[in-house]
Amino acid sequence: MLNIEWYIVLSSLLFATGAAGILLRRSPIVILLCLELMLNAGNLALVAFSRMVGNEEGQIFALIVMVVAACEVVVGLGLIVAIFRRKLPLNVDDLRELRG
Amino acid sequence: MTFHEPSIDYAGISPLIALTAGICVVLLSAVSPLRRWAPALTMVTLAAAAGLLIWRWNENLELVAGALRLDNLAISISLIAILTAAFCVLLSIRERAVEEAGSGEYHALLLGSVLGMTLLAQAENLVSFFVAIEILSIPLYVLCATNLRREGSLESGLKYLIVGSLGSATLLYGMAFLYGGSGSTDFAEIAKEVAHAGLLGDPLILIGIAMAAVGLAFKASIAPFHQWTPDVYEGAPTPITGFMAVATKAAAFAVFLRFFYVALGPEASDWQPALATLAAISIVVGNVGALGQSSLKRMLGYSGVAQAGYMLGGVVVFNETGVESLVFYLAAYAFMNLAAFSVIVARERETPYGDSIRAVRGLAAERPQLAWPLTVSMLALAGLPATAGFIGKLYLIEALVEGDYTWLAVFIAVGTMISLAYYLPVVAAMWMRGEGSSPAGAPAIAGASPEADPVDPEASRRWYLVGPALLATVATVFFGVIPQPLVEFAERAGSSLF
Amino acid sequence: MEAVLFFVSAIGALGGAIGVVALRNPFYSVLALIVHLFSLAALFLLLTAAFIAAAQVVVYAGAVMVLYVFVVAYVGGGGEPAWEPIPGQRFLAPLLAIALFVELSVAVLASSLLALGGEGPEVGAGFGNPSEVGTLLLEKFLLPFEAASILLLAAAIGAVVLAGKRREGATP
Amino acid sequence: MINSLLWTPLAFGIVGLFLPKRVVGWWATLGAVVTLAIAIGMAIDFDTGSSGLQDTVDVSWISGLGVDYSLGLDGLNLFLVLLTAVLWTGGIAFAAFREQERPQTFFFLMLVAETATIGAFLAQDLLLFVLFFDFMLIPFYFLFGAWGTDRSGEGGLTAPAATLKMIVYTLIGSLLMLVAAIATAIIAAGDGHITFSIAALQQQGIGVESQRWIFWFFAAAFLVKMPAFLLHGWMPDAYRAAPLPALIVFSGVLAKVGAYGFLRVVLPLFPDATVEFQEVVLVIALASVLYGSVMAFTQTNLRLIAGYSSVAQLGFITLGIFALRADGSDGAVLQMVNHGLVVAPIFVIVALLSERTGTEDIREMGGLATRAPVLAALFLVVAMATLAIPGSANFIGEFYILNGLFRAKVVYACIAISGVALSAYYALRMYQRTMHNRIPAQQKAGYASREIGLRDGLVLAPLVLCILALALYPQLILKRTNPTVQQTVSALKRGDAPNARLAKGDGGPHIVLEAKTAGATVVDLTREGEQ
Amino acid sequence: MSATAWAWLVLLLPLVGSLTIALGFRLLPWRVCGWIGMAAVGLAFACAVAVLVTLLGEDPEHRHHASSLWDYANVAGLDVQLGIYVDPLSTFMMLVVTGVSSMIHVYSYGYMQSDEGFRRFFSYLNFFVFSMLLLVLAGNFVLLIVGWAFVGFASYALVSFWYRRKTATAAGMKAFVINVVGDIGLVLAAFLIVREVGSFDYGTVFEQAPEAFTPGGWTITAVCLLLMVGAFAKSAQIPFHTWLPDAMEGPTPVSSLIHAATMVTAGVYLIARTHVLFELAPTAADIAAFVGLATLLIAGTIAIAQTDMKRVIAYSTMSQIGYMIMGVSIGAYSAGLFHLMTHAFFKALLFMAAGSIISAMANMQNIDKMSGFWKAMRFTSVMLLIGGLALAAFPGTSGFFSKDSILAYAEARGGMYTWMAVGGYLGAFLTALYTFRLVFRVLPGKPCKEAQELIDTGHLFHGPHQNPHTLEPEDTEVGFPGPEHHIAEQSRPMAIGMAVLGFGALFAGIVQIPGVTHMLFSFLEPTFESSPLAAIEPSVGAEWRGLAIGAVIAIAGIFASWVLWVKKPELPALFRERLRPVYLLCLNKWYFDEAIDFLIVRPAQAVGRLANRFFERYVVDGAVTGTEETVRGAGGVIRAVQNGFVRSYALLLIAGFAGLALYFLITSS
Repeated sequence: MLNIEWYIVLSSLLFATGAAGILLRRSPIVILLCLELMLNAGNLALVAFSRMVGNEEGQIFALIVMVVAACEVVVGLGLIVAIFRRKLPLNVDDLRELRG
Repeated sequence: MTFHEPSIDYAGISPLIALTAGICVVLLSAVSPLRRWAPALTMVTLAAAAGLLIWRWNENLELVAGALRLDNLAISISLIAILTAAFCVLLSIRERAVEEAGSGEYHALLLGSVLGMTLLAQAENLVSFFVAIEILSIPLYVLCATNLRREGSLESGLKYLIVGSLGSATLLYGMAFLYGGSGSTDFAEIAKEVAHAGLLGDPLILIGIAMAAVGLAFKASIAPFHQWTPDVYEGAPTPITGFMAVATKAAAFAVFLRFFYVALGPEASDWQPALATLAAISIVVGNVGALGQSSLKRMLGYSGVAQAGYMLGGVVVFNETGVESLVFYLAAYAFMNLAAFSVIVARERETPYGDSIRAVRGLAAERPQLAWPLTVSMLALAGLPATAGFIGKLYLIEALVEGDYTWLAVFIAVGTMISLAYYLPVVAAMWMRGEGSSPAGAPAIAGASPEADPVDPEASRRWYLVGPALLATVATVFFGVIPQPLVEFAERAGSSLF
Repeated sequence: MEAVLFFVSAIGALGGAIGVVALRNPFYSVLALIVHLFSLAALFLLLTAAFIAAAQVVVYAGAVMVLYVFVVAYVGGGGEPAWEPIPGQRFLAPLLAIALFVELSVAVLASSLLALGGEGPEVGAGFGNPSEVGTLLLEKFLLPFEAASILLLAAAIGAVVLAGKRREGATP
Repeated sequence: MINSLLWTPLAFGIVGLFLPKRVVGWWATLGAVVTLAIAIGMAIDFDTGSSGLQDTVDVSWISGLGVDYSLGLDGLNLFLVLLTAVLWTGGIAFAAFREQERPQTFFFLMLVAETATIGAFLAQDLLLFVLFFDFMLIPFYFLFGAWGTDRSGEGGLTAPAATLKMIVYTLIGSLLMLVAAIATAIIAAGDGHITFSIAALQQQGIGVESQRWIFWFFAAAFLVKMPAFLLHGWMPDAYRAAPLPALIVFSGVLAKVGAYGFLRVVLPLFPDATVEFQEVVLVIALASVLYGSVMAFTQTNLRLIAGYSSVAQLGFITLGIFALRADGSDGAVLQMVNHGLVVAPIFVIVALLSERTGTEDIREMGGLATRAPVLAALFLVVAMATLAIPGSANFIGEFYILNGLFRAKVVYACIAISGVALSAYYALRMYQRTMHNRIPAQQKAGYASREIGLRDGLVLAPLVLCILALALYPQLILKRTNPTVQQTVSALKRGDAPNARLAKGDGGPHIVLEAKTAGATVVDLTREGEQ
Repeated sequence: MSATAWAWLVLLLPLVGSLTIALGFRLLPWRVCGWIGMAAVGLAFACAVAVLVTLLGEDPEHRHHASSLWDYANVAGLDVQLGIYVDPLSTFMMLVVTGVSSMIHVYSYGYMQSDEGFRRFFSYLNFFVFSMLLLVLAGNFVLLIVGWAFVGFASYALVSFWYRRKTATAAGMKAFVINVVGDIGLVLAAFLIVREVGSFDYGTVFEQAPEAFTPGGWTITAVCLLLMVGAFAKSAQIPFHTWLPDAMEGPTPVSSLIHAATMVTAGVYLIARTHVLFELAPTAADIAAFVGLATLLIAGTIAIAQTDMKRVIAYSTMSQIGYMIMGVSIGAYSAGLFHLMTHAFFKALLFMAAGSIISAMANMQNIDKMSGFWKAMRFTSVMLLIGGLALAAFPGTSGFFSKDSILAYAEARGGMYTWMAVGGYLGAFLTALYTFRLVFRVLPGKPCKEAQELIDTGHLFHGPHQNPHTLEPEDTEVGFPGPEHHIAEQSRPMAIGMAVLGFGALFAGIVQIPGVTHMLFSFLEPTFESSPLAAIEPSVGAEWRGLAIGAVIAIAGIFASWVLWVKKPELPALFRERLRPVYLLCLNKWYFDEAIDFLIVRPAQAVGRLANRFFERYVVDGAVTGTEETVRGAGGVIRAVQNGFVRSYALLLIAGFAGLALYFLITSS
């Protein structure tokens, strides 16, 4: 079996990837996906740590995080639908009426 | 394996129960004939929760297997949040956003957010901390977007959601590291284990702290994690902005205190300088950014960043006075801001200028009942004497000097000075003639979107707008002249962490 | 053996993630995420977190992804313009991502926490199976558990408010 | 007693908010008069001999922060309070004789300002002092901004802009001072309970190191308020914008609070730093004297002439204080009162002149004395007092100041005294260009040399009488001030007591004898006269 | 009643008079005001006489009294009391001041009759007398300074009496500012004195000066030099004299009272009063003496070249005061004061006569335009002649004795002082020369048209109302000499005033004729008893030799001027051609005004301009606006960063985190 470090490093790699995605992609849907990536990276870290310290609290945490992720997705998608209904472009760069 | 049901102090969690029940009732009211009573029901819920909290005042107990701790700090912060919510309910009467979202849903979400704040203020465990922060945020994402007709509203919602989720993801990752370092999710345990495992100053832990700090700093809108603040404040429906500006900050700082003092206390010497730097940055960024803003909400957004910088000082010092001053300042801040937002709501509804500074020009002559509150709140935010704002600053500075952060105190002083340059023009616009009253570079109808035509020419006579405004004003002045009660309140709160 | 499994699923997870970020069409991104999630589940299994793995597959790959697919289908996954309106973004974003990764890994590798080097302690057979997790969930983490339900409720309301049918008089 | 003195104006002001337009002016005047009466009452039963505080109040205000509500009267602030009451009576009466827009608010703010100022003088708690010191500005912000004149037409600033400049500028100091004050208390307290009581802080004392920076934070606040050279940037615009009734009291009193602060706070609490930085402050003050005078005789706007002359005068006062000798500080206190008593009438006169000529520029004035001999005479008295002609109390003030400085630092004294000659020039110039010479060829519309009216006379004459009374008997102030000043200065632990040579001092025996007897009787007379 | 009580009365009366007139100016008719004024001063004179009598009643040793009303400013070791000091010296000054000024009041009553500002004039005049008396009676240095400044103020007020005249107000300003410079000198002197002696009181100071100061030390020298600054500024000695000629802008009675008889001699009084100090600082005393000598010669030369009647007399005043200063500085106190008295008489008289003539000339003052007044105005001419003779020290007149007693003393003291005496005699020649230049221009010859009109019609010539110097039309609203003039021949008060002074000018010398009478000196004796210098007394023979020389010089001078301006009128022109530089030098008053303008006024103005145009705008304001701009600029930056792109917000957030993390990694152990 492998060292925990591997898992953590992998998770941080995933985390970074997700972050990069948020910074680079413009479709709100994809941005939500990238958020998922980051949360999952967190989850991986949590589960790995919980294995490392040998208690399941981390796993519980991961479970809760999944719920949270789901909620964010729901609200996010709701917003996207609302924006779509308003006939606004589905591109976060075009939503910049508020600035300065 | 056997299942031991955890001991639950129902008296302790009664406020949470009350709020939860309230959410359900209000929600149900939405689909029933008494839909129009939703605000009343919300007020009742808040009153009940507040009552129950006060009932628990001065007790310091652990709830539900160490997930929460109900102490004076938690109670005082929750009370501030609830008070703010109550104001928000009043200001929301006849707000377009409410019609859009549906009164029941709107208020249910509001209560949800309040519940999140109450939880957050009590959270003593990483998991409940994370859940609470999400319960706080997610309804807010929605509420910001509820004014569906205004593009700005949707935009603010989406921006808040994206950046906010990014923030919580960071927070989560940080928590993961802390959990990994300590093998526990309880604040107290973390502190103990970390020290025990000899991981003080270990990169793993420190990165964990950094990420957690980022997440919280984001919620408290501290620079450089503040950028959502002005946009969201401007885009969101004004009552919600008021609610966010005060309550979110309060809750965020509550957990800031608890998390950093209880869980990360041993590392204080590591995070103190970092947080101090952040505080200094936000003081500068917030005050400078607010200059020449023509949208009042936006200006208050930036000023909120600056104020957050001041308040962070209370965290930095890591002593009892710090906690006290922070609680005091939050309370004072609630009154000052709510007065301002009440006036802005009123003017938004009766003038075509939206929240532009134009909307308040010449207010002193035509609407003294609105001019005085806005004036007082501006002076208070600027920290001029005879207002709660002055005492608050005094308290903070005292804490800072005590904690050997005098240079940060000087920063606060300088920041306050700059802040005069955007608070006073608002006062000038109300009281003084001449173009000098409009700050430099104010566009024609800044901050007001096409839909912002007058919806209620009578707004400035509505009890539910003028009432809150005057109430908050009186409170601001009262606690500026007779601060002792509030000081004692803060002292009780402060004693609970030490 | 486990090492192989780890690398396979790791590559899967990473590939999925990169796919999400890189693919132009949101619909493909969703599919890539599904790949990512499944391989993540596998990793969870490797970490003896059976219940989490299951939840991952059911909740995510099941519910959430379906939701995504619907929405993408509804709003139509249009690609995005190639040019970057924000100066420096295209240059800074990857840089920061890399910096992030480096900093995190450094934190992990430089940590004096010995356990990181190990594979974790010996744990009972029941570790991570539904019953233990459930017990813990209902004992220590009762409150977060309940709170999570409230969170779901709030999210549901939110979704209704945002995406639900406009009631009369409020139509845009 | 002391409470009523402090709060009476505010009370009247609040009531005034709800009175009809016509009467509110008189109501406010009444308020000011009542305050004046109380002040005089307190001055009468002031115990001349003692150096300590009298009829003090001291109750805990914010016990959590160790802030007390403690007031007290002593030789330093007695006459400044009196001055405040007098000038405010004048200013408010002067305003009451004229149309004001939104009079309720106007007079409310005026009275608030009076309370704040008196508070600043009476406060014996460091933080209370700071609080009042900052609070003073707020009413003037509104008065200047909302009732001021817009100078953007003539290349100046709009009233709000000018006022904003003033506020930001003056608050720079004040806020730093707040930090410094708190630092003082905390450092002094050590581990003990924090207190802000000035007396207590003086007992505890703080280390030299911290004294250094704290000194400058306080000095900054006070020097800006005066204003001192290089820190006077806010003054010209603010003075040009200000409404004259407000300016009368502002220029007359507020500047003094800064100088007073040095005596009340800086000398007692930071003695070492004071001694260490004496020369620096002296240089600044000296620069203020010379620069203020030079500017005063190059200006053509009456307000600015008066404004810059105040810069010079306050420079003298600072010199006196930082001679760090009893005579210097005695002179400084006396001079504070004197300057208040001359600059206020000057602004009254400026108002009257601009009413008659429709301008404030001396180049467009002249020859007004012919039709207005009484006004001219009053102005002449004021002008002479301004240039501190020997025989005026101002002379005695400057004489004491310069003598103190002469003993402490001869060179500074010799340079500073040239300011006297300059003052003679600008004061006389101001008088001549307006009252004498020919009526200008091209006059503004409605240029009329009218005699001063009875109502304005009622404002101006008493002030001038005060000047004359003090000119006859400056000892009135010196006698009451000296004990406290002696105490303050001796706390600086510097040698060469000011009256080292006094032993030699009392001429031939018969002189002394006659002096004592005659002196005593007359003192009593003046006492009555003052009641 | 004690001497001091009388003295207080002397002091009080003019003040009361002044205030009564000032306060009652709307109610009282002008005649009443005039009477009040004259009465006040007259009574003051009476009281002064009373003081004299009481003093004479006491034995010489105890003829000095001090009295104080109340503590004026007496804390922190500065003992300033409202006290007076009565001794023969102050009594003598009181008598001169009140005496002469009462006569001038009488004269003014006629002269100013038709002036708009009659009341104002008398109020000022009374105030001046009060101030002058305060000056001479003051019991300590501070009060002396007060009096010193008050006379300065009175002089200012009276010089710019016709304040619609720019020239008048300018002159007033000049007089005042220069006098303030003098005051500063006194103030600094006072500081030094109180530092060394610990008191301002005359009694104490003079008693303790000898041990408080080291004789000849720099301190005492400094004290005396500073006192001299005050004295010179007041007595118009070089280089502080430039205000005096301009001060002639005032009405003629003012010139005669303040700028001839009394105020300008205050410097002499001061030196006499503080002779104790001066004797401790011989260097300073000698400097003073030299300045006096220089002034008397330079002023004499200037006087010869001037054509403005009043200015000629003004310069002669300067030179006469030069004599006195020289006298009191070298120790001839009584002699100096003696000359002060006689000079008061004849110089006041000269001005009165001049005033009368100027009236007749319709306010023209240029002596080139005058002639033949002997026929037109006999009385005035006689008075002018008397004054001239006394001034020129014609044998027998008062000036003859007083001037020579100074020079005799100088001679008697020997050493370099002998040369001073020589200089004095040279000055005497000049005096005679310019005096009679004036007389011969004005009196003899064919009457000018103004005089002619007076002779023919008995009416005065009415010219255009114009300023004699700038020739701009007068603004007669506040009055000025005219609209209707008055001359001694037609106005009894003027005649009375002149007659009395004329008598004095002729016969005042008899109080002190060498070897015959010794009244004045013996009266002043007690004041100077302590002084070794005062003990020096020229022998009677020496005195008479001096008198003889003086007489010769005076007559020679008069003869010379007769030759120059009557016998051969072409000669002066010839001199002007030959000695052009010298002439220009004298005509332009040795360019003192220009020098001061160049050295002080212009630099001051330049500094002012610099401060205004550059410093205020770019440094003081620049600092403010600079910071403001910087802050606003920073605000611009922040608003630019707030570009509305949510992704860049996320970028900043992550960047912030990266930075924070970096910090922590670095600090981590």
